[in-house]
Amino acid sequence: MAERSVIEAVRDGMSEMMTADDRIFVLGEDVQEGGVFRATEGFLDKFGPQRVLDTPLAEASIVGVAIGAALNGLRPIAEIQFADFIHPAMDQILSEASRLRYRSVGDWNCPLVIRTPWGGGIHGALYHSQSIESIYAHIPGLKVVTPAFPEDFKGMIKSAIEDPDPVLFLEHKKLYRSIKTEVPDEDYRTPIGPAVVRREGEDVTVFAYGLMLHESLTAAETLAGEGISAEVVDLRSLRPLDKETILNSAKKTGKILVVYEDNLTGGFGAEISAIIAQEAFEYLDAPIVRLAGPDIPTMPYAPPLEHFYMPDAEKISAALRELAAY
Amino acid sequence: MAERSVIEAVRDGMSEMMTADDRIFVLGEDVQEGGVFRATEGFLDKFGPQRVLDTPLAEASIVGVAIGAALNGLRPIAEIQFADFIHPAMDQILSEASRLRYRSVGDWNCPLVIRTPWGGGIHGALYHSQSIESIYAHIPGLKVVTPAFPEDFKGMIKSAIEDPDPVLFLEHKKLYRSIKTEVPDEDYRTPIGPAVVRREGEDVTVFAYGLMLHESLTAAETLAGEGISAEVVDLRSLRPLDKETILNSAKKTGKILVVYEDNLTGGFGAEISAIIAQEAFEYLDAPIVRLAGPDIPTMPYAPPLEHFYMPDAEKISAALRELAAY
Amino acid sequence: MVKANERPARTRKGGVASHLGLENERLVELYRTMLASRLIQDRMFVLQRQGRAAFAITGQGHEAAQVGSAAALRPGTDWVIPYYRDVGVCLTMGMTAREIMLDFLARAEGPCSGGRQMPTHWSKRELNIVSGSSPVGTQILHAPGVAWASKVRKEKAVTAVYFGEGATSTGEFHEGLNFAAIHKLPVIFFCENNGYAISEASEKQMAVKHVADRAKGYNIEGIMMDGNDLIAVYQNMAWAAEECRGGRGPKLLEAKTYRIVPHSSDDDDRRYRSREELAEWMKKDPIDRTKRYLIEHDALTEEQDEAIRKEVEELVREAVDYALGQPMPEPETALEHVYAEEVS
Amino acid sequence: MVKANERPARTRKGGVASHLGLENERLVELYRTMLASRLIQDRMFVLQRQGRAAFAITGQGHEAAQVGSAAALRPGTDWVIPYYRDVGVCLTMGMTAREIMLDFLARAEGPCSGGRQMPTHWSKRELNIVSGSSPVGTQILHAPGVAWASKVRKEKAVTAVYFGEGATSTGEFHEGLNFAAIHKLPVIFFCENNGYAISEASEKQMAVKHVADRAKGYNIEGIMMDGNDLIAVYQNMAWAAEECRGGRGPKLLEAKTYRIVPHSSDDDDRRYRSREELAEWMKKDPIDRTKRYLIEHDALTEEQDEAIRKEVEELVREAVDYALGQPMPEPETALEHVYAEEVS
Ligand SMILES: Cc1ncc(C[n+]2csc(CCOP(=O)(O)OP(=O)(O)O)c2C)c(N)n1
Ligand SMILES: Cc1ncc(C[n+]2csc(CCOP(=O)(O)OP(=O)(O)O)c2C)c(N)n1
Ligand SMILES: [Mg+2]
Ligand SMILES: [Mg+2]
Repeated sequence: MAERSVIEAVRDGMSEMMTADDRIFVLGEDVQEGGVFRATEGFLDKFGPQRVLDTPLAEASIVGVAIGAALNGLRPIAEIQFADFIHPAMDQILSEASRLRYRSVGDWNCPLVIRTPWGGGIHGALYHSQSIESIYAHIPGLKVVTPAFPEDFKGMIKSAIEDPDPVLFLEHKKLYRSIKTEVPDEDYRTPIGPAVVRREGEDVTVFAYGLMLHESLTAAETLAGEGISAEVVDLRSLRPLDKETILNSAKKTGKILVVYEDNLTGGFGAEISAIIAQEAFEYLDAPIVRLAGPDIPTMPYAPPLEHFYMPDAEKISAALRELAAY
Repeated sequence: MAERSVIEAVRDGMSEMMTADDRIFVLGEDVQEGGVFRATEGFLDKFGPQRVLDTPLAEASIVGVAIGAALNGLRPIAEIQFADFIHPAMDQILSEASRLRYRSVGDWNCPLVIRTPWGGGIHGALYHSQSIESIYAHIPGLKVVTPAFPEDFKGMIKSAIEDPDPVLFLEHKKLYRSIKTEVPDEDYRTPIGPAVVRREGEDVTVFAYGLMLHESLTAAETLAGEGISAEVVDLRSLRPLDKETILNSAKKTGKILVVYEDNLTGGFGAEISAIIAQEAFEYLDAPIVRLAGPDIPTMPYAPPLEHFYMPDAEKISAALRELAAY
Repeated sequence: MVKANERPARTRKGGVASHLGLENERLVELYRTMLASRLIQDRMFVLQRQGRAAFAITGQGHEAAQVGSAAALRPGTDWVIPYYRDVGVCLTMGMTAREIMLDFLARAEGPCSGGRQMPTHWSKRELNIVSGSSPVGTQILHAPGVAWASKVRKEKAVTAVYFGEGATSTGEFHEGLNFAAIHKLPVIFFCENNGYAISEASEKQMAVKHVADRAKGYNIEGIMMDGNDLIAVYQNMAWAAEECRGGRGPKLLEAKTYRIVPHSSDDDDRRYRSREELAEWMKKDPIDRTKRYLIEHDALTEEQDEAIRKEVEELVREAVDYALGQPMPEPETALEHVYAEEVS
Repeated sequence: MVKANERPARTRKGGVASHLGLENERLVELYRTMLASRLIQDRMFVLQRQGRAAFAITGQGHEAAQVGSAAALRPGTDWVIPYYRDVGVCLTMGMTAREIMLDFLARAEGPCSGGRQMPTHWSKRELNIVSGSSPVGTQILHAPGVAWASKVRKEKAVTAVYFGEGATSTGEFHEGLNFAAIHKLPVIFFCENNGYAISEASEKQMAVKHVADRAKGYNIEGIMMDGNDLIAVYQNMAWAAEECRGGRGPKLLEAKTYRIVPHSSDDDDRRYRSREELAEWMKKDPIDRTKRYLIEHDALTEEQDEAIRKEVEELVREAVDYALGQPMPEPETALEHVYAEEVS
């Protein structure tokens, strides 16, 4: 086992897969020079310009061309430089990639990975901080993952590349260099689908993913010192969603906090609440609480505003205390 | 009071506003010849080609150009021919129209109406049937309305045109000609925001909008004959959302059915469930049930498949019976 | 209005033996395909009016453009990305009348979508016919992707993507041509310019006179042709395909034509175009024109034509009867094929 | 590489009196604005390195293109839709150094966004400077909309929209030019072609040699110019503005230039371009070049230049000091201005 940062884990995962299978290639803006977050650093030398393809500045074409290549036998990994810039590719992702299998009754399929850095807390302001998972996790035919640990980033990027269907691979950019943990040496996969209980607890459950997962773990640690036992579930795959793990934990503690960084209203956490309110209702001991970003354009730049926006360990701890006391 | 169909109500509303204020103009594909659903029938003769602007086939530009015109003093009503084709304009709606006020701290604003026919049940198949409200009702800075009755269509299109902020005006296309009810003669407005209780009931509440509102009313009528009293709330404005009316009704009956036509997972109904599960928890007598379309690309063409997809009065009645018996 | 393009040096003078590589037999075969295309589509409208189909969108009038262009491609080797009007393209590439009718009538057995998509939303993997959707223009971006894969594997496959002139207004058109041009990909961008996008005349879509003029912004060749001239279309397409195979792609081809039917079964074209204009174009009907050409060049007799018509009519009748006898998909099958295996 | 454009018949020979409508005084004023632009941006990088700003994205090297073009517009009458590099455009249109520094330092008082947006995301309604975002290309679609409104009201306002050459790859570029061309709108599409989109050289964005060539696809004029030549830029822009006012718009203008700094404070440009290339372009620095021109034409002396520099340095120092003394926005103000009035 070696320590790896998130960005290293993504890079290693792609590099190992590309070494083993020359159908795999990356395309996107500035990928040849390594990419703005250095995810493809060294790839040009290792794999050459045909497998590390610098595209024009046109996101719809990045995804659209990747779809075409996937239909003709390649395994594209499309990089969208920031999740905030994926919107022009929405039509290609929703109308095309996610529906090719369905609309051809399985005759075609679209094995495509779209990687993109999302999330805030890095002074990225309105257009370098967005959460996009609620939009995409709503789309049948697409898979959406939001890992939080280097081990999962590496294991899930490999699963995503091997997946016969399109996968939106969301990388929280604040984790890239701030989280560095052990990653197995062998060639492993982390399956897309299962959630994982990161911390067992008895009194209350926190559901989170991405950066918020880490904030939740910090909060749970704080609360442990106060005699409150919080279970923390890592929703690392939003679509497919692991209802079983969610419901088991909800039933176990009966008190639920759903944390997400996106704007509150219509965020993906609403789905978690709704599932629990329908399927674990009898087990609930308290209202299902959501803690999320306020309903303002995500997210302003000046540090006081950004800090105001971001849910964090402190706010999570406060919400947990209130829930525990309910 | 005169009887008006939904499409007539929309047309009358626009026409009356355009007659009164020559800053208002419509733009979109085929609007000069009246539009594929005839919303602008007769407008070319009445208002001339500068106020009834046929655009190139390019949805991003329809919205983008409308934004520019709004910034320079006009009052555009952009028509997107089908909601399914709005995706290329996503970036303009989310990144531009909805954020202009916020990002300029109120210096700019963007008074823009985007009208588009949504929803299924008309053999429109995968690309002429989509529900798009969950994507857009999630966006701070945008308003999203989903009227169900001619009176509201007319009153809300007028409010939308006068609104200083961008409004996505969703017209369920199956209602265009199938619903014909009385519309006041005078020049009235229906405010954007308030929900309305369409039918009072005691045992259970149904929350719905668009076509599903009508299916829910039919179901409630059926159940009344069975001694079950269902309250039906018309969520005609999804953003802003009338939490007060929602919570009041939820608290009153304690049994909730949320109905929507969109795919279940991540649909806007999840937000309704989540709000109730957090803010009316103590009043609940049963799990919060959602009835929605299955998680498949919306929606297949062949009648057996389309029928399988669509929630309807029958399915709603069944769900209500179960809830009432809980 | 239509200036024949001069580019391919060969001309079509000189009689049957030199139809630019098209032997008499092949020409008659293409004529037969055009006829099949026409009759299938006419029948679609009838079926729609009879209430047997909810919707029809067809391309009567485009037959020379479609059949002539697809005839220059190699089925199963080259790739086609058609749009909704392309009955003639798909027939030429090997789809059968039966298959087309199965999909038109939303039958479970239909190879394109088994009743999931609207009619004439083509797909057949075996034939390298890429599945299409309804949003105009999205398919244009798939072409450089498909061609990129061919190029990377050093295959000599050509990718032809079809669309109307309205589609050239989309961002996708620009991004697709730009990408293909930068990488010199073997893509033929084939525009069936019928002068209208639903009700909008092409002057509302572009300030250039010809779609072919748009090629200049990408430093590629744009070729305009009489889209109702089967041989001219074939000639230009064969040239473009050769160019692509030789690494000198992409090309933008524009076939000027006209749809002699409304936009779709939902459309009333009298709202936006005159009956006189329609009548003018009816005189240029590509089926009649091809027939006249074949007869003039002794490639066809009236009797043979009669026989072909009968045969094609029979083919279409059989296809419709067969399809009508097949079941629509079972309701629960709606849940299948969202993912490779179902996930929760 | 850069060929000066010949279109405007006037030439710049003949000395100071005929700087194509630019009097000496005005020329010196523009030089002063270029200098202010440069010093402001240099200072931004310093402030960023000092940790006083999280991010900086600037356009040193683009000053002639920006100031020369904006100088041909009428502040408050014409409209500008700048992109992030356009310090020089905004200064010329009337924004002050103080205002720019307030926004750069995310101060509540900043007129562009009061600390909500990243630095250099321009906006000031009073000056007809439209608020901009970060996604490349979206602003291009606003230009025909703004111009449409001017045209409808029969105002003679020109709308100038700015962007880099990378932005010409976007669908928005195509749709924006297409729309403007169809309606002959008074829009100047002004491309600051600095040869790179972050690390990507322009050959990765287009198969044409010049952005100006893209104009051909819209049947509008595309003009290429030496973007480091203040007077050439002014000349072309003044001509384009006149054309627009006369109903002969839109125009696509391309100013060939170079950013002599990395893409942003996050970028290391040594990864993708040689120091030799940079050094070559340093020799063509538009500030030095303008100064030389002015001195050669007796419009400026070394002493006057010294005085101007001092004055501008003082201006920038004052602006920074002032801005640093102002507060950042209060946390709760983050909730304001989502809608006209707050809604639940
Ligand atoms: C993105 C999008 N916008 C609008 C439509 C509705 N629509 C369907 S076909 C059509 C016109 C297409 O015109 P053209 O590209 O010229 O092809 P033609 O139908 O004339 O063959 C329109 C506007 C659509 N399908 N997709
Ligand atoms: C839609 C979008 N994609 C990617 C980016 C990231 N990005 C910011 S600037 C830039 C390069 C822009 O190049 P160009 O248009 O030539 O302008 P320049 O920066 O060279 O002045 C990129 C890729 C973005 N802001 N928006
Ligand atoms: Mg057409
Ligand atoms: Mg550039």
